[in-house]
Amino acid sequence: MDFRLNEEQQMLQDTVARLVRGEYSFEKRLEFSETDAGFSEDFWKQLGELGLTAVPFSEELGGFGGGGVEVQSVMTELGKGLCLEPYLQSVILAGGLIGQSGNDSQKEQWLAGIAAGELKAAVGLQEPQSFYSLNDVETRAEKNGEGYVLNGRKAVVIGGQCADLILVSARTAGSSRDSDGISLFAISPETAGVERRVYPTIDGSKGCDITLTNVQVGADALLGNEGQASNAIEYQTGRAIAALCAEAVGVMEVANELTLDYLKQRKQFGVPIGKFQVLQHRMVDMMSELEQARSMAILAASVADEEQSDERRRILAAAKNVIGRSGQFISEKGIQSHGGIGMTWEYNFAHYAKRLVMINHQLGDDDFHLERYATLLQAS
Amino acid sequence: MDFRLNEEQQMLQDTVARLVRGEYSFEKRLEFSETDAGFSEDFWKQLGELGLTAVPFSEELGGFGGGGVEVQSVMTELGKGLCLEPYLQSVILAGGLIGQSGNDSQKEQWLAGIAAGELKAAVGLQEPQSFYSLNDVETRAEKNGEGYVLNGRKAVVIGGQCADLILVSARTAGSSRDSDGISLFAISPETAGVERRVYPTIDGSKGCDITLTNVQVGADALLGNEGQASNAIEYQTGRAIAALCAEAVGVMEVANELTLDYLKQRKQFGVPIGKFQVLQHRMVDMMSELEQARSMAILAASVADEEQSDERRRILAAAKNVIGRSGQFISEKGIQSHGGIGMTWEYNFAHYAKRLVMINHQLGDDDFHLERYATLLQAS
Amino acid sequence: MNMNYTAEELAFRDEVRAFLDEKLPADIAAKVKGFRRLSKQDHQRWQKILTEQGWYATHWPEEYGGVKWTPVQKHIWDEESCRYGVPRSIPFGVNMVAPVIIKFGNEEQKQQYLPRILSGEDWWCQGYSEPGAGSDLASLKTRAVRDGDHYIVNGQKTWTTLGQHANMIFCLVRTNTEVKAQEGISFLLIDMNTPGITVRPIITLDGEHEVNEVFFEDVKVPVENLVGEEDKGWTYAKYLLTYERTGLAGIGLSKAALSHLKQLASRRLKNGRPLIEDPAFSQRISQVEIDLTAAAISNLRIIASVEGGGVPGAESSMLKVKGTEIRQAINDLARRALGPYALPFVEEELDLSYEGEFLSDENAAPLSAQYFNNRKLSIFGGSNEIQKNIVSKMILGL
Amino acid sequence: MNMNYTAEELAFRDEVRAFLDEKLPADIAAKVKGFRRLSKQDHQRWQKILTEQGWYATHWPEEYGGVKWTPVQKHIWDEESCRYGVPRSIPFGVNMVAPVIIKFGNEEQKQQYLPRILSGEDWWCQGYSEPGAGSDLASLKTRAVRDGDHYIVNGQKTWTTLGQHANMIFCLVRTNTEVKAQEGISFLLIDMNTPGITVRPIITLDGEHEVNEVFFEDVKVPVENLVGEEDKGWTYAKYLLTYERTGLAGIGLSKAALSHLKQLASRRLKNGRPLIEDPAFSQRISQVEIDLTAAAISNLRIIASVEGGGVPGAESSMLKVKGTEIRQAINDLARRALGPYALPFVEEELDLSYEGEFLSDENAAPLSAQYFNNRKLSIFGGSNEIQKNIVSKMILGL
Repeated sequence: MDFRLNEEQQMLQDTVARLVRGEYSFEKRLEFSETDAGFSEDFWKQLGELGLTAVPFSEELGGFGGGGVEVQSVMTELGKGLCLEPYLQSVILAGGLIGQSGNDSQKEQWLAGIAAGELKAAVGLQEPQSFYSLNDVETRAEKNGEGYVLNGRKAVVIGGQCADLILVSARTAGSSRDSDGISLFAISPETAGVERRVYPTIDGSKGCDITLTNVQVGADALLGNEGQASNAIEYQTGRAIAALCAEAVGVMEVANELTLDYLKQRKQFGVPIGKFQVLQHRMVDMMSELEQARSMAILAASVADEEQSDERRRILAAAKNVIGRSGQFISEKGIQSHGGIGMTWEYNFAHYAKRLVMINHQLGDDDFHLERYATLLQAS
Repeated sequence: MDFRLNEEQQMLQDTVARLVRGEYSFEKRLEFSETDAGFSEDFWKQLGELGLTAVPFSEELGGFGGGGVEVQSVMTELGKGLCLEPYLQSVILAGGLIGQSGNDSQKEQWLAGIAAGELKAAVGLQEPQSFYSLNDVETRAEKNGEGYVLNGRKAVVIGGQCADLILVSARTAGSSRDSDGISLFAISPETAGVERRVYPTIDGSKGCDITLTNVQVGADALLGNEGQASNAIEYQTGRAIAALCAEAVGVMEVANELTLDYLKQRKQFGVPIGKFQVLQHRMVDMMSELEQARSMAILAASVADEEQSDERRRILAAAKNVIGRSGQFISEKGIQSHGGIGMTWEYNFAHYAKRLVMINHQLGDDDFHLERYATLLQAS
Repeated sequence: MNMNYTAEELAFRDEVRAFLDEKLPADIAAKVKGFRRLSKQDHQRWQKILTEQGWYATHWPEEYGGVKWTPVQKHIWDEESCRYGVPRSIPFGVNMVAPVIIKFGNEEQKQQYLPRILSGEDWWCQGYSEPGAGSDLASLKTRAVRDGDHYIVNGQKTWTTLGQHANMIFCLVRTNTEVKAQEGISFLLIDMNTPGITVRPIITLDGEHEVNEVFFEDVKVPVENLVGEEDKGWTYAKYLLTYERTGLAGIGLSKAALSHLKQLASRRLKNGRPLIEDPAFSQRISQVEIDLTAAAISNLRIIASVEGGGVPGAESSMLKVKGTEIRQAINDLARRALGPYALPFVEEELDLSYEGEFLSDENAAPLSAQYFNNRKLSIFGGSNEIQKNIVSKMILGL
Repeated sequence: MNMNYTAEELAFRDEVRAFLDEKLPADIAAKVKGFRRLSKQDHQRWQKILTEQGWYATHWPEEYGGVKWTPVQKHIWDEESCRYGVPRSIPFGVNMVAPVIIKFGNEEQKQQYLPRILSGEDWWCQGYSEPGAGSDLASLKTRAVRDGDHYIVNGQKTWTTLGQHANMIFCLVRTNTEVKAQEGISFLLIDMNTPGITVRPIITLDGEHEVNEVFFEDVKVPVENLVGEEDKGWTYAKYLLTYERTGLAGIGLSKAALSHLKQLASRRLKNGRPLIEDPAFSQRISQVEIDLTAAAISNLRIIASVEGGGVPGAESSMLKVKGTEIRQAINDLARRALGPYALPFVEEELDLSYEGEFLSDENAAPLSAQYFNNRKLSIFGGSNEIQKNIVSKMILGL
C-alpha cells in the first residue's frame, strides 16, 4: 500500500504545475475568460506540445497510456490554476468515447488529433429536460438513405463554442428515458442545421446549447453500435467524474490556502482573525473536508479505468457526492471567513469559490449521486 | 396579535409550575421512576384534585374547557420537571378519543373519571410493524354474537402498565395499511386474553406491549362507528402532538438553563469554559433552536383544537419535525458542552437529554413528519 | 394568546392591498419578483408614489412628514410588499441617516435634509466600513481635521452600497486621535459632489456593481455638517445600528423567494416529472418551508412584544442569523433546481424587455448569481459571527 | 500509487483470518457483534488466547514478548477484528502504561510489570482525569508527598474506565507545587489494593457502569513505583497521549456498526417494506456509508505514510473528529430504525443467554443505550474541540 506518486507520475504533475504557475496567473485567467474561445488557445497548444493532452492515450497515438492516477495528476494542477481549457471535454470525455466506441477508421480520423490537442472535441449528452440523467434523451436520429437525420436539442455543452467536433447522443429507438436505443454521433458544428447558442458560464468558462434541425449525417458519423451507446456513455462519464474530482481537489487546495492566509493576515479588534476559535475550528473543518475529498479523488482515480462493475459505480457516485458537498462547504465557509472581500471579483478567492459550486453542477450534483448510490446500496 | 398568556392561563401555568417545583425534585423523580407504576401516584392525585387533569374537558365534566394553549401551559411545566405521569396518554389522547368518538353512555362511563384523574387510560395505536404509521393496523377484530373478538399486538403503549382502560385500534375491514376499516375499542387490561409485557423506557418512564389473543369484548366496547376510527385517531394524535411539543419546550428550557449555568461555572485553563467562543456560539445555536421550537409549539397549540384541515395537518407535522430536530440538537450539543459530566446518571442534565431524544420517537420522528409534510406540500 | 390581527389591522391590510393593486407599477413588480436588476429610475419612480401616499417614512414623527406605523402595521406592510413585489426601500436616507438627524441633529439640519429625503431629491449612502475595519468598526482611520469653518477629510470608505447613485454620504470620521478608539469619532454629512471625492466600483463575484469604495482626498466639509457634538459620533452610530434590526431577518423576502422556488420546481423536470414531486427534493423544500414557518412566528413574537412596549433585544440577532440561513438555503435550492442550467450566465435574460427565447426557464438567469450574491446576507449588517457574539454577551452573559 | 496489499500482507491477512476462525470463541464474538456487555472473564479469556498466539502486545519490542507489527499489519488486524467481532482490547496496560514503562521505566519495573501485563495477571486502569481538570489535564490536584521510602498520595481521579476490575492504576500526581503547573507532575504506579483507595462507580446515562471515581486518602506508595524522574511526569504523559492515536477514529468499529445497521434496516418495516428500501432512509444510510468510505481511505493514507516512515500528526486529530462523528451518525440511524421501539429498554435482552421472545428485534435492546453511551466518543480521548484546537495550532499555525 503506497499512496505516493511514482517518479513518472510526479514528473508529470510537476510539469503541469510549472506550466500553470508560469502561464496562468489570476489576471491572465480573467483575460482568457473574456476571449471568444473562453480559454487560452496558446496554453492549450502548450499542453499539446508537451504531450499533456495525450496522457490517457496509447503510445501509438503519441500518449503514454496513462490511467486514472496520471489523469488525476494533470487535472489537480489544472484545478489549482482554475484553467479553462477543454481538457475534460475533449481529452477525457470525447477522446474516451471515441476510443471505446469508435471503429478503426474513426479512431484514426480523430484520436490522434485530440491527443495532440489539434482537434478540440466536445460532448452533448444532456438535454433541457434531462436534469443529470444521461438516459433521458429526446433528441431523435432517424435512419435514411444517406445515414441519419438528427432533430433535438443538447444542453449546456461546455467547450461546445469552440469545438471542431461534437459528440451527441440521440435516440434511434425506445422511449424517452430508456437506456436502450441511445446512439452516439460525431458531428461537425458546421453541418447544416446545427445551431449553437453560446454563453459564458458563471464560473468564467463558456458553453452552448445546440439545436439540431434536420441535421443530415453520414452512416460513418455513428460511433459504436446503433442504440447501444449508453454503456459507453456511462463508463466514460465515470472516467470524467474521476477527473473532475481531481480538478476539484486542486481548486479546494488553493481555496483553503487562500483562506488560511487570510486568517493569518487580516486583523480585527487588534489580533489576526485566525485567533478567534470559531474561525479556527471552521478552518479545521474545511481542511477535514478537503481530506475527505482528496481520499475520494484518489479512490475514484483508482477505479476510473477498471472494468465496469457495481463497485466502480458506487465509488464514482460516492466520490462525486463527497466532492460536491466538500466543495460547497469550502466555498461557502471560505467566503464567510473572508467576509466581504471574499465576494469581490478582483480577489481570486471568489473565483475558486464559484468554480467549486459549479463543479457540483457538472456530471451530477451531490443529491443526484447520493440517490444513485442508494439505488446501488448493498443490504449488508 | 398578542402572544402573552391571559390571566387565567398564567394562573394555570403558575399552579402547575409551583406543584412541580414542590413535588418533583430530581431525586424524587428517580424514585418515582423506579416504582411499579413508573410515576408518582400521589402527584397524579394532586393533579386531579387541583383540577389539572380536567383542563381540556368541558365544565360538565369538572373541567374548564381548555384548548391548545391551556394544555400547552400544563405540558410545558410538566416537561420542566420531566414528570412521568400519563397526562398525554390518559387526559389528552384517551380523553380526546372518547370525547370525540364515544357515545353518551361511554362518555358518561369514562370521561368524568379521566377528567378527575381517577381513571387512568392508555392508548394502543402502534404495532410492531407499523413504524409510526397509525393506519398500519394488522390487529383484527371480528364481529360475533356477543360483540367482537380481538387478535393482534399493540406496540409501545406508554402508560399501559398501570392503565385501567386501554383504547386499541383494530381492523374490522380492509387490508393492512388502509385508512378505512380501522375501529377503536376500549378494553380493560383484565379481560381474558390480554397480556402485557411491561418494560421501562430509556428515558425513565414505563410502557408495555400488549398481546391480544381471542379477546372477547362487548359491542359497547366499540368507540364510534365501525371501521371509521382513523379520522378521530389522526385528529387526536394531532392534539397530542401539540401537547408533546409543549412538553418538549419545557424540557429544552431546563436543558439550556443547565448548560448555560455549566458554561459559567466550569473552569478549564483558568477561565470559565463559557469564555471559549466555540462554546459561546454553540450555546447561541441551542437558544436559537429553542426559539424555533417555542414558536412551533405555540403555533401547534393554536391549531390543536381547530377543525381538521390540511393546514392543521401541515402545522402539526412541521411542529413535530422542528421539535424533534431541536430536541436532538439541544440534547447532543448540551452533552458535548458538559463533557463527561453530562453523561452521568447522577446529574440531572443527562435525563433531560434522554427525554428530548425519546420525544422524537413518540408520535413520529422528524423524518416521518418531514415526509408527511412533503406529501402535503402546496405547489406555491 | 391571540395570533390574529385585530379588525383595525385587517382594515389596514386591506388598505395596503388596495394601494398596491392600484399603484404598484407592473414592470417594477415583475422585476422584483423575477430577481431582475432595478435601475435608479425604478427606485425613484416608486419612492415618489410612496411619498405621495404618505407611506414613505413610516417611523418618522408626523411633524416631519412621517407616519407612525405600529410594529404590526409595519409588519403587515413588509409582508404585503414582499408578496406584491415592492422594491426594497433603499434604507440609507429614510431609515438610517434620518433617524439620527431627527434625534441628534439641529433644527437647521432637520429643515435642510428631511424634506429632501422625503422628496427623493437626495440619495444617501453610508460611509461606515473601511478597508481595515470590517466588524471592528471603531478602528476606523478616516481623519477629519478642523480648519476654520471646515473639516478637511482624508481617508477611504468601502462597501458603500449604491454609492454610485448617491449625492450625499453620512460618514463616521476620526476627529480625535488622543482618546480611546470609540471616543474620537464624529458623524459628518458630506455632499458627494465636493471636490476630492472619488467613487470606485467594487464588482462582486456575480459581476454585479452594487457596492463601492469612496476615497476622500482633502475634502472640505462645512462644520455645520457635523451632527451632534464632535467626538460623540460613536453614540449616534450605535443608535443607528440598533435601529430597525428586525428587518434584517428578511422573513418576507424568504417567503417570496420560497414561493418563487416552488413555482420553479413545478416547471423543472426530473425523470419526466416536475422536480417538486421528486421525494428528496420535495423534502428539501419542505424542510426549509418548515424552518421559515418557525422563524416567521419568532418574528411575529418579537413584533408583538415590541407592540406591547418591549424592546427587541438579542432575539433579533438570533433571528437575523436564522433568517439569513434560511434565505441562503432557499437560494441554494433554487440553484440546484436548475441542474446543469445553473452554469450558464445569460445576462441578456436579466433584462425584463428581453424578447428572445429563454435558455431554460424564464426565471433561471438570475438564480446562480443570486445564490452567490446572497452569501453577503450572513456577512453584511453585522456578520452572523458578530450577531452570535452579541447574543453570547447580552442575553447569555458569557 | 498502489492501494493494494503486498503478497506478504495478504498472507498475513489469511493468517489472521485462520486464527480468528479457529480461536475466537463464538459466544464472545456474538456479544461483540450484538453490542452486548462483556464480562471481565470474557476479556481475560480472550486475552489469554491472544497471548498464547503471541499477538497480544503488537508494538512492544520482542525482548519483552512483543511482536512488532507494521502499521499495515496492525491495520489488517484491526479490520479483521472488527469484522469478526473481536473484543476491543483494554488499552490501559498493554497500550498505555507499558510503552511508558518500556521507554522511561527502569529495568526492575520492566521485569516486574511487563510479564504480568502479558499474562493478564495485572489489570491496569488510568488515573489521569480529575474532577476539576477535564481537558485541562495539567491543572491536576492529586498530591504525592515524599515521606521516607514512600509517597503519601491524597486526591481524587475520575472517569477511570473499568477501574472496578483493575488491581493496578497509573497516576499523574503533583509532587511539586512551587513550579509551573506542568513541571511538578510525576508518574506513579499504584497497587489498587493499597489501604486508602476507594473506587466508586459512576453510572452513565444509559445505566452502564463503565467508569469510576478513585479516591486516595493517605495512600502509601513505595518510591520504587515512580516512573522516570520526579516532577517529569508530564513528558511521559504526553508521550502516552500521542502514542497510538490513529485507533481513535474507530474506522473498523464504524464498519461493523454500519453492517449491523444495514441488517437491522433490512428487517425493520416501514409501510410494509424493509426500511432499507425506503428512499429517504436508504439515502441516509448511503450518506454515512459514503463518508465512512472516505474516512477509511484517509485512515489508510495515514497508515501508509507511517509505514513509509512518516509521523502521524494532526491528520489523526482530524480523522478522530470525522471518525467519531460518523460512528455517532450510525448510532443515530440505528436508533431511528427502531421507530417507537427505541423507547423500551429491555435489559434482559442484553444477556446473550436470553431465551425469551425478543420484544422487537434480536439486536434492538442495546441500540438506544449505545446511542447515548457513544456520545462519549466526541468527549473522551481528547474532546473533538480539543482535537480541533490541536489542528489549528499544529498544522494550521493559527
